Amino acid sequence: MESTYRQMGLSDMEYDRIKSVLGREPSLTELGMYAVLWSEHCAYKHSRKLLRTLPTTGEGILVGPGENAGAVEMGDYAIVFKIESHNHPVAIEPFQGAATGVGGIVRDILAMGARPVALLDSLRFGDPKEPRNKYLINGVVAGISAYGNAIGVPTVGGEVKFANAYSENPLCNVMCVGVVKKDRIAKGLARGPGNALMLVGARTGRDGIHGATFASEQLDETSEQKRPAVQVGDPFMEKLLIEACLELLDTPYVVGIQDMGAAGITSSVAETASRAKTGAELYLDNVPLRESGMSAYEIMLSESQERMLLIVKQGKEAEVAARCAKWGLLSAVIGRVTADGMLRVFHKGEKVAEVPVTSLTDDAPCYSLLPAPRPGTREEVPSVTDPDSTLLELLASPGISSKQWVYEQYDYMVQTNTVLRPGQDAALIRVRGTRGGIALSTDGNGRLVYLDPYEGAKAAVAEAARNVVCVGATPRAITNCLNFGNPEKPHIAYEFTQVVRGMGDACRALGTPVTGGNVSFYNETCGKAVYPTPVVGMLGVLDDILAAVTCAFKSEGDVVLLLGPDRVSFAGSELQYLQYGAPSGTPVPVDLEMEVRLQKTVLSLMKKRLVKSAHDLSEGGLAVALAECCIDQALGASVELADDTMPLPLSLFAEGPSRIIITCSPEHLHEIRRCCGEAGVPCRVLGTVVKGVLSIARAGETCLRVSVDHIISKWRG
Amino acid sequence: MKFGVVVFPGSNCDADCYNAIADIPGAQVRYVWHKDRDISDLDCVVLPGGFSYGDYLRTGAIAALSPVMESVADFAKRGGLVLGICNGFQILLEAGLLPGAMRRNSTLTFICKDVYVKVERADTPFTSLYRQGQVIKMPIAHSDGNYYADQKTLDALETTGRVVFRYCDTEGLATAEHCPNGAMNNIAGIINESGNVLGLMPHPERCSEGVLGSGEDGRMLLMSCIHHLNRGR
Amino acid sequence: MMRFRARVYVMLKQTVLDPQGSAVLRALGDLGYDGIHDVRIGKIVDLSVQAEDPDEARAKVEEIAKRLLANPVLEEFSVFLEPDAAQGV
Amino acid sequence: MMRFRARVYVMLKQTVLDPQGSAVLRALGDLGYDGIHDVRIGKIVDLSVQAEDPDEARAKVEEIAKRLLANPVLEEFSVFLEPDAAQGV
Ligand SMILES: Nc1ncnc2c1ncn2[C@@H]1O[C@H](COP(=O)(O)OP(=O)(O)O)[C@@H](O)[C@H]1O
Ligand SMILES: [Mg+2]
Repeated sequence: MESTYRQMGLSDMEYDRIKSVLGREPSLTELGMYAVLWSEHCAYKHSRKLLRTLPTTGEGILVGPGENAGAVEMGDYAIVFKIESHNHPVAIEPFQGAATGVGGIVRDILAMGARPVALLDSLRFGDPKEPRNKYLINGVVAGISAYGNAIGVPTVGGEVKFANAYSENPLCNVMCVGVVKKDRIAKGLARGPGNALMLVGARTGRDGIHGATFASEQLDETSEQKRPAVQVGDPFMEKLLIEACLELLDTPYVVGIQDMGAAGITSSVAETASRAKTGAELYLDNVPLRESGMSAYEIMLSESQERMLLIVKQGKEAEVAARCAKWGLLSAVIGRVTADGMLRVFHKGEKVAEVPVTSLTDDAPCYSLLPAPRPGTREEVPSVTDPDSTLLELLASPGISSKQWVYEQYDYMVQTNTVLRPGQDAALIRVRGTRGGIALSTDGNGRLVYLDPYEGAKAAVAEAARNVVCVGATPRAITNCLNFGNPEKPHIAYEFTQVVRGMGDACRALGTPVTGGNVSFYNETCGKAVYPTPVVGMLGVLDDILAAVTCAFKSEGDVVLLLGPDRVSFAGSELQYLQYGAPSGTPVPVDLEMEVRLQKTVLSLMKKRLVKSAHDLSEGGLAVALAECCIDQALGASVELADDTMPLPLSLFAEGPSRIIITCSPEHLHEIRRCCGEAGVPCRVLGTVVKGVLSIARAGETCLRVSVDHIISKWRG
Repeated sequence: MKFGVVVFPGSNCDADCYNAIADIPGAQVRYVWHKDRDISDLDCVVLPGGFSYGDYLRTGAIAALSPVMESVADFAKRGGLVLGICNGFQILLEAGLLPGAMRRNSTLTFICKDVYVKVERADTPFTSLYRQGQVIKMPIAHSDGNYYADQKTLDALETTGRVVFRYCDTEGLATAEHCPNGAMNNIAGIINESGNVLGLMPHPERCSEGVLGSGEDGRMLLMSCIHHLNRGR
Repeated sequence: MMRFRARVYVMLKQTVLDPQGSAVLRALGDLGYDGIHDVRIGKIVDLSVQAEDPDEARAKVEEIAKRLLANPVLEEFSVFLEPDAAQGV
Repeated sequence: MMRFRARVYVMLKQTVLDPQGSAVLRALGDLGYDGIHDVRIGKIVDLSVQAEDPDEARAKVEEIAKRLLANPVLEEFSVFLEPDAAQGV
């Protein structure tokens, strides 16, 4: 037994705990059930305590963490959204790993009764010039493309960033957004003893057994042998599931619904029964199987994709089966809800498991972290001899250059709601039945977080919110995916602790509660961890899609303004990374009060229709941001920097938070200045929009001058 | 003026087509389930884009054998208007209602972007509101739009003027460089001999509303159908 | 009734340019393999079929191949058959 | 140097789900074909390869199959070889 439970990833202490819950030795099936539900992936053993410190409630938050996804109110509708990682599967098989990552998060949204309306993908890879990384990148993008496109959910945004720290451990986080009438939100509840537990969708095979524990382990040489854990996605089946489940949720037959993600039948049944404070009986002989001779253990732990659990009113099973059949889907009654709080499993005439439901879902141990910071680094200062070529080099760098080669492979238009497509600061999709829309952005700069986890996490939230503001939307709530190394190591524990604290502080200040998310630990290979990478998925709301703003300069003669403070640094910047290959120094902290003032001010200027374009400053600093504004309409700008004491390279290429470039008609300049003055937001006129060239001067002397054509061709690559 | 939008398992532009049509004054529209055979109430059948049967085996191959396609073939024979968009075009090819076949894009990737196409024929029921030679913008979104036909078929298409849309640049020049997917002769859309069955890869329903950022050139195609049908009454 | 294993090969006609095959050829060049030519990619469909005898089985599979598995505009197919030893029905 | 025709069969491992095969199986059922089971779809890669002798040719093709044509995580392959009569080099 000892070697068995250890192989399943349980510690001696955890095993003792199971014995004391049951008052006896567990059967093999029971042991497997505890092993998956008590895995890091399912039980959040190392993160639970800290995650409880995040703000989760606020005006218009309909559903917070704990359900399958969070939900924010928008008129009569609920906007449902969540992000999830699929890092480990992607490292082993990029195409299928990414594809099944999309499938999984979509089913979470479906489990809320919502129609999935958008996907975003946040990706991190090592140097794209290395063949192995190239293979991973192409595979991941192709996998997302194949799955997302086929199910007819547009992939409207995301990010792709590169750093050596992700070379062995690529990150693949996928966010899904859904829309449902707010009085129709579905619940993952196994209500009503006697009601049927119906499994709908794919047959159950041996795939992914122990996927949940696998996701909680470090990758090492033996991961190769665990390869049968690789899952193949079937987007066609998923599309049928979406249509069938949405149709069924419109009937009175279905009282609860739950996706089958990690730990398959075990977790979906245990979670729904636990939430409803009921129990369940399962008859495994009824589960449609793909392979013969599967044991109870295998059936309970299978992670076969494209399956959903429906809790169906007793007596209505046939109606539900008929609807499923109409969509060409298998369905089966695999159990019943009971009242006694036990989960009993029968197979081949035998009772193979009998455990208290809540012991699976609530009794997993919770571990404290032992944080200790790592020593700081001395800032390496990049050298800039020729600003023109530095700008062009930055524009051509993989982190900044156009991502069209990625998003062109995604159907970002299907469903005909995409108002702002990939390429803007945030994507914007209309919510049918309203005049409004939702803006979406994912952000998380691992380099900054690595240098200062607390400030880096604040910066991630602030940037995500700023991106959403730049298209004219009010930030409302976030979902997040926390990608870290092994939390049992003190410095990783420190990073994690600080990130959660920073994220919480920023979310409180910005009024964007955390409605859900996902933690992915053990992103390490041979002891080398990824940068701590919290990915923030921001949801913003816009009342009138016709008022949306884009980042491109609009007309010659418009005034270019820089809003926000002046503090910048090279620590963690794109240019520093380009020249030194690693981040160093101390990034500029985010002044959250300033950030809030800036965002509120920009939104109020937009409401008055004074803003013709807006773009936030991020990687590459002021010069890159200006260049990015030139691209879409092929318009340039003539900019005069204030004659300050800051070294020129810093002014041009260093990075700092809370800064946005806007343009306006000259006649509105006065009003904008007045509003900014009143709000206490620094506002500087940089220059004017001109034809054909971006030029930057200081003290009357031109220090950078590049044609827009040149900018575009370098950036497009 | 009644349109029917066929729903195959895996169709995913069915609702988009439905909405774009319903937005046009005077147009009625309903869904048609792939197992239904009665389409006698319809004036125009739309086979929408998407991934019918997951694009498994070959795009459109399985859908082409569904019950509704027998009715669609009869309907077409009797002169009814049939419009196949993207996967719908692929289904028409597989069903033999239009000649040729689709191969994987020459890039081997899915491509989603706005492209320019030239209206080669403005005298069809689907294009009468365009100008002959007009260059319009429409989005494409597919992996298999690399049109193929043997030389004889291709010659026949060209000499009888059945190429209706051709990929081109903003000036209408149809060079290989402006062919996104490798399609022979830059073919983006063709019509059958009797001029009532059109298949095209670009998505008119995605450029029927300006707010979506791809212009409104596609709306004219849907309106042409209505115009044509109204004239027939 | 007996069960037969059938394997259907579906290849593009020689006259049809194969974009996937060309891409594989290019990739092989990039990987440094020389002396490779004429790469063409096709499909295999394996299936079990129940029938009274091999002739019936073959006829059934050929019909399926013609109707569904291969597109005559682009492709040609061939059918191979063997009795499924394991599973007489 | 001689030229050989090689044919590589790439099939999903038996334990791996084949969504395409399952969908084709369902479709065949809908079309009224019964008695069909276990549809699985794979790939054929045909290529010509130059080598001194059959052993070298086979080794070359096996390497290519391993590196590029098949994904060892999901698929398995087999290689068949014959001298390319038409084209001794
Ligand atoms: N993986 C991706 N999928 C979809 N869109 C992407 C992806 N990567 C980048 N984009 C899009 O490209 C644009 C630029 O991305 P990025 O440089 O990360 O923006 P920002 O710095 O403003 O956050 C954004 O509109 C983003 O949505
Ligand atoms: Mg941005």
